[in-house]
Amino acid sequence: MDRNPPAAETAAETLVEPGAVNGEVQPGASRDMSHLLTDLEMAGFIVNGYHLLEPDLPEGLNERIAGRLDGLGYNPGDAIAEVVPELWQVIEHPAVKGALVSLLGEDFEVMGHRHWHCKQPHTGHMSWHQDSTNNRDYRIDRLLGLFYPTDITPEMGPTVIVPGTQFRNAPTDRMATYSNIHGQVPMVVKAGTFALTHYDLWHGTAANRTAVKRHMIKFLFRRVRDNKAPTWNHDPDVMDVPTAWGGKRDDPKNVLSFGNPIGVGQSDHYKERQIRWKCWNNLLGADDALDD
Amino acid sequence: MDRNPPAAETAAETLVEPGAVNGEVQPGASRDMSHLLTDLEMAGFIVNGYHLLEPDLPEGLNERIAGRLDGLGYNPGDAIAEVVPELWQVIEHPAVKGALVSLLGEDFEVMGHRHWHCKQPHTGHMSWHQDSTNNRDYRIDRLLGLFYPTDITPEMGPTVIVPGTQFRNAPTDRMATYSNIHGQVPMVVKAGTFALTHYDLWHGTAANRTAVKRHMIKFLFRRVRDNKAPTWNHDPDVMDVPTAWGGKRDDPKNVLSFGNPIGVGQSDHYKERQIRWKCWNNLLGADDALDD
Amino acid sequence: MSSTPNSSVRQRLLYLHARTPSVFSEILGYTPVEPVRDYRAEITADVPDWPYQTVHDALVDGWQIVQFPHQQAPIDDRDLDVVGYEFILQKLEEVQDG
Amino acid sequence: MSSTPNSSVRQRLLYLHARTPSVFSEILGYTPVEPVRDYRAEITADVPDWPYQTVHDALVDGWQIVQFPHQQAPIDDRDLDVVGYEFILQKLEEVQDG
Repeated sequence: MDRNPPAAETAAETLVEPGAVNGEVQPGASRDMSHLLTDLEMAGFIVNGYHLLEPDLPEGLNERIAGRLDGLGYNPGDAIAEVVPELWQVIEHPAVKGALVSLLGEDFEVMGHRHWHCKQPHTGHMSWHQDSTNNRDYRIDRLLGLFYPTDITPEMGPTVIVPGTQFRNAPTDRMATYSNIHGQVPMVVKAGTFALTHYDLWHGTAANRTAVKRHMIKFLFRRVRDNKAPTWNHDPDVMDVPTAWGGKRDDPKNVLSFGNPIGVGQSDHYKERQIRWKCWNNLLGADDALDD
Repeated sequence: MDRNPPAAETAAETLVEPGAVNGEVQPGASRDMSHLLTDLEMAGFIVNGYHLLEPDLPEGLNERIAGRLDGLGYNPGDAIAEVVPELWQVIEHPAVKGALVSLLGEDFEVMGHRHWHCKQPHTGHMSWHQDSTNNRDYRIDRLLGLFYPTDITPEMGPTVIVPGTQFRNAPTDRMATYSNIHGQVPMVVKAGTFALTHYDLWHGTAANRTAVKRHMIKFLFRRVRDNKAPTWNHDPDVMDVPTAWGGKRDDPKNVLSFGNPIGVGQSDHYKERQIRWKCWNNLLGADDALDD
Repeated sequence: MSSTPNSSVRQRLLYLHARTPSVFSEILGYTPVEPVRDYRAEITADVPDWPYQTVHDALVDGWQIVQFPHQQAPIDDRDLDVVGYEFILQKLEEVQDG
Repeated sequence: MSSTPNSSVRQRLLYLHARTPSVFSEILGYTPVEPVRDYRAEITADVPDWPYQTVHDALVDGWQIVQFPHQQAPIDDRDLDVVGYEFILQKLEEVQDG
């Protein structure tokens, strides 16, 4: 085990090294449709680049995890789930698994990298970044899972994400002149929240102005292969609705076409729309039919 | 039907969505040469990116269309031609069809998207834009049709276009710092005018400083296949004229070579000329002979 | 932090799009930006007379160029992009809102 | 070269990321940089009200643009890069530390 010194929020890095992934491949999940995402949730993820889950975890689990982390005198790096084995109950919760199957396919992989992000009391903000080099693709092939075992207040240094930034060719250096961005979303969440975010989504951290440690455990998941068919709770007729040129836009088709979470300009909006439809078609397993 | 609230000139959007086009393919138009464009008109379109038609519509048709639009309390989006079925008499007028056959081939398609642009009284200008992402190509493959059922005065908020901008790699964002441009043309037109514009032509709208609504109905047309032969009223000998180095330039060859509607610089002019000749040759059906 | 007493000096802007990167070439686009509330540069149906024919004319009238067109931008002698070459000029002047 | 006697004038900066290259388009990003010791621009969980909705609003308030977004940067109408178009503005003012 790799015993790291206690760390404030260290530069959030993910080492992507071919062959070094000691992940566990998930056996084909049973098709318990009740935990799969809906078309609307899938469309929302494609547009926003994140999805929040509040799995009904066993009584006391959050407190046990938070307690262990509060008492942990070093950062075990990738071994955090061995040091705090209760974390597996989160990863293996049917709601978490259902969302992962929906987004990454039935044989998604839990990658070997994970990290306890302990935001120490009275520490400053962390700028916008991606965890590695820009990985831009219209496919959904890699996700971060952010687990918060305690309630997170705005003062505790929440992760902050910028919805819809996941398709941008914008390596971390290019985010350096930004602070607050219109439409950014702080992860001010309830204990037990599991946030799935697109790997390329812009994220940062507000300052922790409190006297308590803010815990977040980050997991990394990846798609193993392209879909041949939808792996979520898909209605084949879902797109048979009128285009809402100015009307109600709360169905998957119109969310994909008109969603604009941070209010970007027309050119960007049209470009996003094209990428979203490519992503959606790829997830449907219809990619063969498209030329790229 | 999708009932939208009344809209001022909404962001002019075209949803481009594979497989979702519910267009009607036109049966091969009869070759009534009298309604086809001439070589000079074709050359003018290639240079300027627009062509104005004043079809002889049935007595009272414009007034009936304008009256219906004046009384319409919502924007039906793509369904405007169902709500105002008289519009089909415009689209199917031999002069309109002849121009469309000339520019887009005999089996051109009337696409499913159309939109009533009602410019409300006392509303501001709309900046230069294209209706979707830049679609640049030397081929003529998509046209907008703008129908004005009333006389349009300069004060009523006419559409304004910039001739010759259709071949530019200039997405909407790149037009954002421009207001008036040398050679721009306001669509100050007579009732019943049908303006065909290249899809990528820069266009905007002046402010409506009057107390009346300005109506424009936009249609979208597309080419289905490349020409194998000219589909307009073509004279095979039309290019057998001398090059007018400084002389009279009102024949198709010299219009294509020397036309410079907004007075761009030499480099741009030469580049435009090359694209125009590629376009012309493509329309002749001679594209096989070219390597692209 | 206190602002200076001379707070009424504002930056007037003028976007000129010239035929070439030379200040002596004719302008194809003329867009003034006045730093007063509710001002908007807008497309008009009646095109007014422009006071300058070239960027140089504007220099003569006291405008200062604060951004020049970028000659080192990628260029392809077959490709066309925007109309003209963008010069951005300023005048720093005492301006009061209407 | 001697420094000016008026050495307390400092450059305040304001990074504004606008929806389009037009100064009239809404801003999507607002990042002030104050030239005082220990100042840091930071991401906050409670997003404050921004005093300006557009770059033009900042011009009206006396800010001056010192860098405009580069219109001639390579562009591909299928590719997305950063959020908004970056304008950098300044005010030159007498500023005291703490």
